[in-house]
Amino acid sequence: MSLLPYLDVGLALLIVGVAVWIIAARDLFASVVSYVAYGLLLAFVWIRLYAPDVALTEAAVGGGVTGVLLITAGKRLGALKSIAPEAQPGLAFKLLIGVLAALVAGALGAVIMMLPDPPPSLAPEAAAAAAGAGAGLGNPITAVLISYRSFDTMLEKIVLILAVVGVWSVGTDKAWGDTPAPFRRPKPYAPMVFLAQMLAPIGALIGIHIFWVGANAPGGAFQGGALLAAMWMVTMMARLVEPPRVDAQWLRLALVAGPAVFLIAGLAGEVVAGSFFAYPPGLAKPIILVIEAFMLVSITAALPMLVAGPPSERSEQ
Amino acid sequence: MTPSVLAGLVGAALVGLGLYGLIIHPHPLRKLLAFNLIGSGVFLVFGLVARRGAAAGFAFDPVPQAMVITGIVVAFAASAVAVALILRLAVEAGRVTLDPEAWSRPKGEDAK
Amino acid sequence: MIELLDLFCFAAISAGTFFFFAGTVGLLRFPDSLTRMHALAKADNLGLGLVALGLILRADSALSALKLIVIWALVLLSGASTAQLIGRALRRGRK
Amino acid sequence: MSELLFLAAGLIVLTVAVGLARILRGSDDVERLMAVQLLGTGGIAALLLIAYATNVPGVEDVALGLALLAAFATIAFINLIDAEQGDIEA
Repeated sequence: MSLLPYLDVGLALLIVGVAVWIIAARDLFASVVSYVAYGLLLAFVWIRLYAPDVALTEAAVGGGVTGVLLITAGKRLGALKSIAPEAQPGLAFKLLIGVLAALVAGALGAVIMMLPDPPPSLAPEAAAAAAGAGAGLGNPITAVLISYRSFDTMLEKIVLILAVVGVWSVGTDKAWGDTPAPFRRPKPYAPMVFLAQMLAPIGALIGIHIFWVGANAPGGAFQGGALLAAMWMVTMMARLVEPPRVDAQWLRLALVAGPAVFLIAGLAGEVVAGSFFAYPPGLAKPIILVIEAFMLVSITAALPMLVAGPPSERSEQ
Repeated sequence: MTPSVLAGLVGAALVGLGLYGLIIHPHPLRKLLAFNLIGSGVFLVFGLVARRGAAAGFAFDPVPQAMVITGIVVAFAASAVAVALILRLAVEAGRVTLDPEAWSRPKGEDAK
Repeated sequence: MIELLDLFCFAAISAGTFFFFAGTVGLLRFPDSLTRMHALAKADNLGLGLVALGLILRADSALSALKLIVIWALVLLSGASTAQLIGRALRRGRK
Repeated sequence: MSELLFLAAGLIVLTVAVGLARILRGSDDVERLMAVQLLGTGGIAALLLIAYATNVPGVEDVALGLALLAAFATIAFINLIDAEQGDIEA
């Protein structure tokens, strides 16, 4: 008689409960804060699914960085007190949508109960990729990301850049080239400066450690980059470093470095190893390491820019 | 019922909840939260598929898990763009709404 | 010897669980925000600390054990500093 | 022994969830943030307990990440409040 099933069911109920609260809460900010808690609970489920890599990504990106993004948005929107209470949909409409949503969830649930047996799996191919082209990578997920499905990973980095471009382009013309707004404080505040000074070096160390062990253990450029990005944001919030102007050359170079290096390596594979994104055997590990290092730089640069939002003009004083 | 099937069912429930919230809520940020719920529900179903596909000496199929990692980052990027749009919309319109008629009414003269 | 270590692990984890329990009771029973924050700090600092201490004995390697200590230290640092920040925000909010 | 770890993890998640429910129903934004911090700490503890009992490798790194980000939301929130109110005393 094990306690584990009860724990799993309890956890599942808790997650669904928090999700219901996100949807049902009257207050906008309560809903946003619950979402941060929800991201944390999801990390748990991923541990139970034997996916520590995903748990780490969920904790860092899903819970941490997204949480700050949403809290910033929620607080700023909540400050707009002029909002008239919007017309809520009527009860009949809500009921109808409820039935529709329940049907969709039920259908999905039925599909889940009827998944094919034996389950299809790409694991053998991924294992081959880890042993072949991604030589020397003990972590199969890193092997998949960087070798077996390398094209996906590169395009995903390009999506990040496109998102940064999208966010920046929402700003006003007058503010173009200036720094993003949310990290500006009037004055440094001692306890926050202390916290940032203690946290940032340790955090940078941990971020690089997680990036480095990613070859063989849970971790990698995504997770390490997200932690480094979080630490950069903390130092900016404490006014230890100034946020960069969005037209700064080094910032743009850092943003593009990851996908650019990835693309060059991919094209070089066509010439050297005979196919696009093939790595020459023997050199695979160092090449992958270089690509990952530049991706780390790009992720670290992109995430804070996405959270900070478009550039906005400094108020003239 | 194994823990992974349970996680998959939680994913299905989250998709349903998110869909409901996405349609019901007039507030764009609430819609964004609901949309993220749908996303994470789908990721959990991927997690179930990955766990079921355990083979070749792994406790899981690494391909769906790697796709979820990519997905989480892309979902974050999309959320960031959405938040930027919502904030700009709020600044321009002076109120937070997706109601197209709000634009034709002058500021301050909100719906009764 | 093994039993002695297990006993220590058991004791530390039980004590840690107790402090989480105490933190929540404080959260439910205390009258205002500042005292509730005080209750939470117990869960943060002692609860997690004792659980980490109990698990150190079961860690696979010295590096894992070190990481457990760093986790505790990080939470101590953040807990203490954010208590300061939150306390100030609460005090200002009431003016 | 692992049953004991599950029991401890379950109790921690339960108490933390009760605290979370209590605070989320309240009306103070700062207290809501405190609740998330409590969930963060309890979450790290329960995560470590469960992972040690089920032998998932590399979980210390997940907990490290969570511990590192424990204060992140709070810092951002306090920063926003300060930016709104201006630094009157500081």
